[in-house]
Amino acid sequence: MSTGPVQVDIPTSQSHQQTDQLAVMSSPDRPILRMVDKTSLPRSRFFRPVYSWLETLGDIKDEKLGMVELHPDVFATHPRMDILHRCVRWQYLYRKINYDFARTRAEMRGGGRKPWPQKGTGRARHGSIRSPLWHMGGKCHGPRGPYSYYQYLPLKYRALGLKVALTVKHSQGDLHIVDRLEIPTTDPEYLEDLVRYRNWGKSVLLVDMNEDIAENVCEASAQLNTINVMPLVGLNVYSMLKHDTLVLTLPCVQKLENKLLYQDNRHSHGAKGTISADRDVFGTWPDK
Amino acid sequence: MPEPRLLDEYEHHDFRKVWVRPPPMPHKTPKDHWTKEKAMFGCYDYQDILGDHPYIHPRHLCLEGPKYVRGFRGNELQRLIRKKCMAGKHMGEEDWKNLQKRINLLYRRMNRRK
Amino acid sequence: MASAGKGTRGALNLLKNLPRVGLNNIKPLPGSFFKAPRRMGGGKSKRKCGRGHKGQGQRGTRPRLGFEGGNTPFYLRIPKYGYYENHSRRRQYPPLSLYRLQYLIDMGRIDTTQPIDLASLTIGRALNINPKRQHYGINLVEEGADIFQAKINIEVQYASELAIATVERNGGTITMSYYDPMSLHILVDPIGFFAKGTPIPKRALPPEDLVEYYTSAESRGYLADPKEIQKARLALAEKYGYKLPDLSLEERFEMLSIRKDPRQVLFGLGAGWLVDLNRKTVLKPTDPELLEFYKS
Amino acid sequence: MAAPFGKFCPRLSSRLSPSFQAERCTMPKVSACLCSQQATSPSAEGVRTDPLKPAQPEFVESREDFKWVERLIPRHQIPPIPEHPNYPTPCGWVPPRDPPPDLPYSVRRSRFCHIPVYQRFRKGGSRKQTVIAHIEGDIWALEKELEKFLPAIIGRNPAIQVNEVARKIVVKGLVMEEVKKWLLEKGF
Repeated sequence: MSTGPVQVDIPTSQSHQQTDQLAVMSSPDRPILRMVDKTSLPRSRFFRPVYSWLETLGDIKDEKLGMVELHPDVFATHPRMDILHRCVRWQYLYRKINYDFARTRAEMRGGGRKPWPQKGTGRARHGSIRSPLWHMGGKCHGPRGPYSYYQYLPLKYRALGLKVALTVKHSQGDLHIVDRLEIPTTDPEYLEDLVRYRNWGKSVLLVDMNEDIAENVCEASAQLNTINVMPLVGLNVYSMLKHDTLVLTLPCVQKLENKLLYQDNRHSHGAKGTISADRDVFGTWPDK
Repeated sequence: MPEPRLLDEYEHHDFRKVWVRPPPMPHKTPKDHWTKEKAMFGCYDYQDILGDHPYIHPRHLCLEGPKYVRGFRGNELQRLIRKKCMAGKHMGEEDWKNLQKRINLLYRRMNRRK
Repeated sequence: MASAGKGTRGALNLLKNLPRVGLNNIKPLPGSFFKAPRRMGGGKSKRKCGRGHKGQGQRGTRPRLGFEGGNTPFYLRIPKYGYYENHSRRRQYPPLSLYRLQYLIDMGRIDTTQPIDLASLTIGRALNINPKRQHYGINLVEEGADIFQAKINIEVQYASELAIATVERNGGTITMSYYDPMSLHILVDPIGFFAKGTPIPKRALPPEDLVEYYTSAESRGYLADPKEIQKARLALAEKYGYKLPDLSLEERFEMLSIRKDPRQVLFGLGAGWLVDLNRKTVLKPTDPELLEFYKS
Repeated sequence: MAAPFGKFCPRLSSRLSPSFQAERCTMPKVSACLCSQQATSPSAEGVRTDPLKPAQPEFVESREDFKWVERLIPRHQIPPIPEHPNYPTPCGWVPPRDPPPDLPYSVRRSRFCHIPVYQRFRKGGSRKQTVIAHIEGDIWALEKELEKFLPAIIGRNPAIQVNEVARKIVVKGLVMEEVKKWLLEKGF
């Protein structure tokens, strides 16, 4: 794919070819606009930043404004497909409630009387007309709802799921970084044309920093089913996989890296009766 | 819907034509997977990782269904005991009686020596 | 494909040429989900249903717990003895070794430029203290005495003689002090306590059986006479054969000489004070009645 | 009209709204109530307007002493390790070698900066295993080197499992200390 991501694939033992390759790719009209904090990178030649184009939604034509450096721990982690599955499964199940219910013989009306005598009728012996053997009888081992499928997936698994989903999107060329979500019109056709021209697939998820998303994009996407807008807080593994293409704004990238790397470098939450994450007296975690 | 067809073996009997129709298939309406609700499914599920606000456990984001099963998973006895505690006051006489009967039965069944 | 590479980068290169990952084509690791359920009494063989052949096992009529088939059971044969008498009320002191303390200091999790007490240890995640489990503080144990090198002013609840000697040999000071469970709750989670909006209470004095320990200079008790403590420090140095460093020549003499008031719970915050976390202020009472009440 | 985002998930977004959060995070205002009138007008007339109400205690406000409270705020993030004059540190910790060793694989340190080799006991403690985690690069190269290294320690051919998905190597037997030392010598 010609418009795919630029992955600087260097890990040869000679090392330090990175600067040469970068010099080839970056040019005065396409400068590197964002750099990763090098101190946060592990000292190993296996962890090098990855790169992506910075694009813009202002014009249908696919213009590249420059290049963006991405943290390898977020955008080039090991692609754990099983973690993706666990995350999606968790999202699907944890709020689900099953309302199926069947009455037992005790809860049905009647059935207290013996239908016919035990002996002498020539018929099979029965004690109640609501026995599960009977037509219109009670159900044994039936569903006893409402029943919740609630389960909890540990915070670190979920953070890893987000990283893997971002990695997969980036490595398959489905992650695009734009300067901001600004389009010139409120016409949904503009968005459709843009997506078609840039070959972004059938569905697109546009992610902005806050909940007050630019009006033009909101209005245009409200009339389209498969192009959706979401704030960064709402970003999740299910939506990323449901949509073909993910579009992030540049500030989103920084915040995503901060939030996800924080999960890598924190103490586990305290045991009961000691320091707890639930009790947040300052409004946020002090060092988050 | 398949077309009705004439069975071959009865073709030469002019007077007894048997038209056979295969059993009707269940009618399927095409699903729309991109309604606004479905397109936004799972939104905010990772708010405790990505959000700036204080930590909210996902358990507290389960807002559907009766209160005594929200964010709670247990066997039938545990669910019923929770129901008794949380919704017992508002139950009718019949329901209360059935609930008690069921709890007693399950209590005995679970504590039976195996 | 052949040059996909190894490890993560190889996997990512492989992903480039695969179909788009979506909800339709992810699956778990084989064997991690969906185990075939064990079918009891159903399926092909419904002969014994996993309960064995005949008897009590099959019918569920086994005798009561502890029954030994007619013998005098174990629980009646052995007489009682009070090994565990009052075990739920005994004071517990979870151990913290000198090695672990040195490790925490090396890793930057404990600040040695400030006096160390239980609050700074729990914030550095040194160990979990739970007053509900009858924890009364820390026992500083001597494991790692040979590698310990830090110069600290530490306050613990119990320490062995060698542990005391090790801290003092390096030019540090150590104090044993008693905290009642209420004060311990505050020490373990101070911010949670401030959020309640109640004034900091007075620390209680030690119970009768601990008075001797906390007033003796040998154990560096917080109620002991400072002159006696200086004598005991010299005596201990003589016993273990090291030269006691002169603290008054230290750069951090001021820090090393900070001690809490016997009725004070947290460093710098007195009894009866209120902390307002919203406005980031500390409120001190001026009412003479209150001052009288919170006087140490 | 542009639909605000909250329209799609109204119930959840109301949960996350600033007003709800403000309500949830409100701390008891006891101390604030106590000081609000008294502290701002310390020398106000000592007249009690309502004789039925008990007199509120007087307080002096101090912002300086809040520094003692700031020391007590729990840290959630693991602090960076300070630089030491020489290594190993008194407790025996050694940083990874810089520049990293030139090998086809690497073992990354854990978040506490330890070498990620762990012991694992399963099946009621009878299955004893050693796990090497956080392996990057060619995991099979590390496995081959382990196969050469381990027989001298355990006295037989080692049983090694390689988990390529989770990037872990599991060795039968308890050889944690030896493997840690071996990896440290390699420079990880």
